Amino acid sequence: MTTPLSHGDGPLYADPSANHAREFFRTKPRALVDKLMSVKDAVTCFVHDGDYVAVGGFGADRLSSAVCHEIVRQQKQNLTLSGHTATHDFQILAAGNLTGHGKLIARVDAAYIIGLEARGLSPHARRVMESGEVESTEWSNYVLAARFKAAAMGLSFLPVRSMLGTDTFRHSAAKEILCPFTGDKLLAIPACYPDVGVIHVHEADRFGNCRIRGTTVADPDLARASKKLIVTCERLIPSDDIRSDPTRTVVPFYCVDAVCEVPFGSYPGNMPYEYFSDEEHLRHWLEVENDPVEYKKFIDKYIFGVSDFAEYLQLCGGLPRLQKLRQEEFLLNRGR
Amino acid sequence: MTTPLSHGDGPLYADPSANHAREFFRTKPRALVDKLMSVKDAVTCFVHDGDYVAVGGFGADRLSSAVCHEIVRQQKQNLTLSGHTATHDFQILAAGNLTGHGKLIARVDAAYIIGLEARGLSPHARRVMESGEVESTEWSNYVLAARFKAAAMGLSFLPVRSMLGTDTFRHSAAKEILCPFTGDKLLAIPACYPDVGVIHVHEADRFGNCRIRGTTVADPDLARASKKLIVTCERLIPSDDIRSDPTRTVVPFYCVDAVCEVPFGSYPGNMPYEYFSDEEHLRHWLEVENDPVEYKKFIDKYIFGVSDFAEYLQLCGGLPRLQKLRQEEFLLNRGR
Amino acid sequence: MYNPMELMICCAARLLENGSTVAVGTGAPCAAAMLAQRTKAPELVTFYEAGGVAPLLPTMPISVGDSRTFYRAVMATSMADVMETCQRGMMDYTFLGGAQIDPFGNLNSTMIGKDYKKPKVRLPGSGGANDLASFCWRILVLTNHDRRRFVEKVDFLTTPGYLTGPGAREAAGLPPGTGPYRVITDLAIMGYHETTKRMEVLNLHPGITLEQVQANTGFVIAAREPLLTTAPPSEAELRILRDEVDPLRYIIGRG
Amino acid sequence: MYNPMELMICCAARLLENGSTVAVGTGAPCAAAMLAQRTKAPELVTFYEAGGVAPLLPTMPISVGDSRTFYRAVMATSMADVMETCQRGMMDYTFLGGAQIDPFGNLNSTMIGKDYKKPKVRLPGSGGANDLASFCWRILVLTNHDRRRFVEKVDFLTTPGYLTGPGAREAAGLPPGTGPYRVITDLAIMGYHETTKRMEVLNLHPGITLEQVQANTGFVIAAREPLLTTAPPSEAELRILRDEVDPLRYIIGRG
Repeated sequence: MTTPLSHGDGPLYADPSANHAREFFRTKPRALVDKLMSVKDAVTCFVHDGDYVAVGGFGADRLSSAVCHEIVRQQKQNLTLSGHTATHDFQILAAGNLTGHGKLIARVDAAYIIGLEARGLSPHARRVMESGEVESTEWSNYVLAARFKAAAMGLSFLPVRSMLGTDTFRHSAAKEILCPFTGDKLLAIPACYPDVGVIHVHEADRFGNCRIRGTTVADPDLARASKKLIVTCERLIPSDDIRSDPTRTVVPFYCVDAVCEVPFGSYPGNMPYEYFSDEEHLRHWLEVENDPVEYKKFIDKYIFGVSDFAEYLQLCGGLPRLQKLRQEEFLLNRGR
Repeated sequence: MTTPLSHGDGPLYADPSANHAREFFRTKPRALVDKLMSVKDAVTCFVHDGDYVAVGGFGADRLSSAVCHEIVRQQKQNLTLSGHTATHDFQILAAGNLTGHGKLIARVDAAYIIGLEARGLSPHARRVMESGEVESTEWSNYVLAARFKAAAMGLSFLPVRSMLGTDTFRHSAAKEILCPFTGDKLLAIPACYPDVGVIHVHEADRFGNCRIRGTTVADPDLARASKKLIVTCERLIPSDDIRSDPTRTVVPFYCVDAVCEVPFGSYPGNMPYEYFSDEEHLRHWLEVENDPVEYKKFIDKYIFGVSDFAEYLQLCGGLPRLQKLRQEEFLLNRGR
Repeated sequence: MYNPMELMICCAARLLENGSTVAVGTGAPCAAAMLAQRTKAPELVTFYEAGGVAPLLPTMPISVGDSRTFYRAVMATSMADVMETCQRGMMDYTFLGGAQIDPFGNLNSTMIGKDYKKPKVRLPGSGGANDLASFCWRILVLTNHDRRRFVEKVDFLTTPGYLTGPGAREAAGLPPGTGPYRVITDLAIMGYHETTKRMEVLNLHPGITLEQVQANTGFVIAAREPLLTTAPPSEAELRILRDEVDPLRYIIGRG
Repeated sequence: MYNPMELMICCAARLLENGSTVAVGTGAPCAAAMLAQRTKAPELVTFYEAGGVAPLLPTMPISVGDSRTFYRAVMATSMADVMETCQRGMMDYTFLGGAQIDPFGNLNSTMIGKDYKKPKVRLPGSGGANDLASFCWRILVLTNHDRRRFVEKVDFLTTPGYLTGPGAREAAGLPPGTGPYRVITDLAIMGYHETTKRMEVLNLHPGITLEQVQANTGFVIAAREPLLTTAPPSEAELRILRDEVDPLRYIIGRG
């Protein structure tokens, strides 16, 4: 190899040290104890100003919207976000920036932010990112998933084969290495142990054993990587149900710090096998962001003006609306 | 760091190059085509003399006994084995050594071999390993699992934190490296891409989409790591069933080269949720190995004397015996 | 009659070989894969980045992770599993896009402007594009053809094409043998020169001239000889596309 | 009355703190964990190397991977998941054994003899022992006490104890703060000296003298002051062990 190995110039926002993480995990409670609480209490107890926060799901799909709203409502400050397929989650959290509530997002590990896939870009999230008040480091979706995986494995780094040769690498905090066996150039990526992880699942028992139907995206690794984990679930189920089919448990209780039962907790996102996304509401949210004054009224109504997620669901049409989305999910509305 | 980095002195039996593996995987068929065949045909087509062979399950638990028998029956030669929790599988395959059928096992990546856990050590497998005719390199169970994982990830190596400081490391082919982020010493382990993987699952469709109930051990990674994969299943199921619940698929069709329906295919091992291990038969097998003459008669009867696994099951007591083991698995025999 | 989007989708569908694998997203690439499966490539296997494998789409997905992407799929797995399947060399094609593309097929989806810390326009970033472009054997780009998009130099190299030219991907450490394959626009189909790795025109769409392509391209673009003309969509292609693939005209309505 | 195996199991069970995690195998360690759960540590969480997490054992497992190890478990997962949970620092205890153990708690389960290529006796190898001894915070050993087993130098260092002494684990790269904790035999309970990391006697079982321990140990072994006497099994412990944990006397029948 004649060219020297290079490294990205971006800042690293999370300590990749496996030894430091082990010291934390040594003290993390392991007993099967009741962790049921409200989203409000969970966010109060487990999300602190300055924390590194990772949100599961895939953008608006199987998103813990309830926790994102509550983080905004409690006006948490100076957070670092993992921008792993962050779509509506980033859009919700960006409501804590440039809206007179201080600065919620201070730093972001960016793989996918400010966009909502085919739905377009979020005007407010763009304003936030273009304002210069948020620092960022670049990554790719797989690499952020692999950074959780490295942490879930109890390591300080993993090798991958992407990002090499690009500006994405240059603005990351990754480093080139050579494979000790083949001499091939690889990218070393630092483990990411978030201070708090947030995931939404189909079913959980009160101890935190979780089931997910459909794609898991990066949630099983994110759950294991996180020092503290908040789980919201569509349905709380008896622990006997969990034990009757342990093959289906994808996140075990000892990763979990809070279990919150939030039916329709992924709204307006899609919850597979439960309800489809509310595209009208998402379109409205995107449109209203064009006008900062209207947008402020919007979040004052939908986030700051309600005390919890159930009230937000009521504002959005309540059960009749959700029933419609359930029919959409199961294609029961076709031909009507 | 003042001490120089060291490396194990053991030979490396499988090419860890991700680039070479990619060239193979580029040509591996991907279409959803019927792969149903007999175990005899699968072993004839996909296991060749000199191959590196990896067997799934955990020793006698969810073991593809049928394929192990067939490999012995076809007198494959000069194989390298992955000795990842190899118990009864190693014991079966060792019947191809020192019994007048040439040398089936030539090399072994040893993490756990010749033992059957609490049941004791296999006298014949010990004779084979103590004869000097089998080369070996030392590893640990997790490290062999992680070597499959590295390959499943499409990498040439992974870092781990075990084996360091021991003779297990000294007799391995691993290498010490420093973490590029923390400077911590780690062990780099080479990816293992077996020529052939063999797994036994609960259900599969004719294309090779597989379901496993209970612990997966290392099978999902082993399946993805293997260049060719033979799947035996307790039950063939319609592909519609697979598509009705895709969350349950743990090995996808594009990893699979042969699908063989072998009811009771893990016998005399335990198949979770199906039948318990036949401890009497396993005890008999261990005992008979004490006398090489008796042992030769035993394998002549049970392996070489039958044409397929179904005949072996008949010799072992057939359905009445298997029904008893099913009752044992479900604890239906308690208090009787 | 057909519109440019319909033609682009047909062109993309024709490139996908039967029995191959493709990592697709939402929109036109998804429509192209669906059309291919209903015409020449019934055994085309589709993968969605969030974990859906070989679904039988009941309708167009809105998100690469929504429940349609694993509707009657053979497997609903993790993003890492899909990406590592690509990293292992099992993915033949991927479809990508971007705000800018340069002569070597490098893509920008991160920002417009000069200062990373104060972008003129902030865009979403790589998403999974960098990974897919690094791992998959052949990169396909489906995009509209205009000078602001086809630029000599991207403001930010988000996703690797041939980087700085021949040998650059391998020198960077990317898996050998991978790289940009085709760019399909509303004007033409482009490939890459075998030795220079620069974009070149392979096919002009019916009624389009090379001059028009050059006028809409922000860098000098050559044509490979013999320069071909794209076959227009067949009646069968159009019927399947309109009746089965996109009956609500979500995608083809944009053409 | 009780036999040595019953005493050993009781000693091991008493060491396991409530609300802690332990990676167990078959046999005596499994019995110890079950006894602990039924006495002072109801919230003890057991893990089995093949993937079983916190099962409600209906009977003793025969294999670390058999279906008992995930009977009514909270999760049936992969070996990598269990091992990486350990590597992440979530596992407090593990039980290990071996054909030989040295003063620093290093274990041999690979071979007896001098030449690796032609062993006098080939043993199974590390299995998961090396991994568990590297990752878990506290290593427990349950074994019979005799001179052939307690040796000055193991023929093959399969599984790390304190290696060559103080600081050696950390210098080798093993996770800091981990290491051998207790050795429980039919004669005594041993710990490790805080600074020298050599094995030392902490408790003598009832009726056993330090001289007996030394006579059955192949290296010089000191005693930590004050040297304690092991409390015999209580009636409650014996009742639970005999009636609930091992009613068929699979394990305690060996004592």
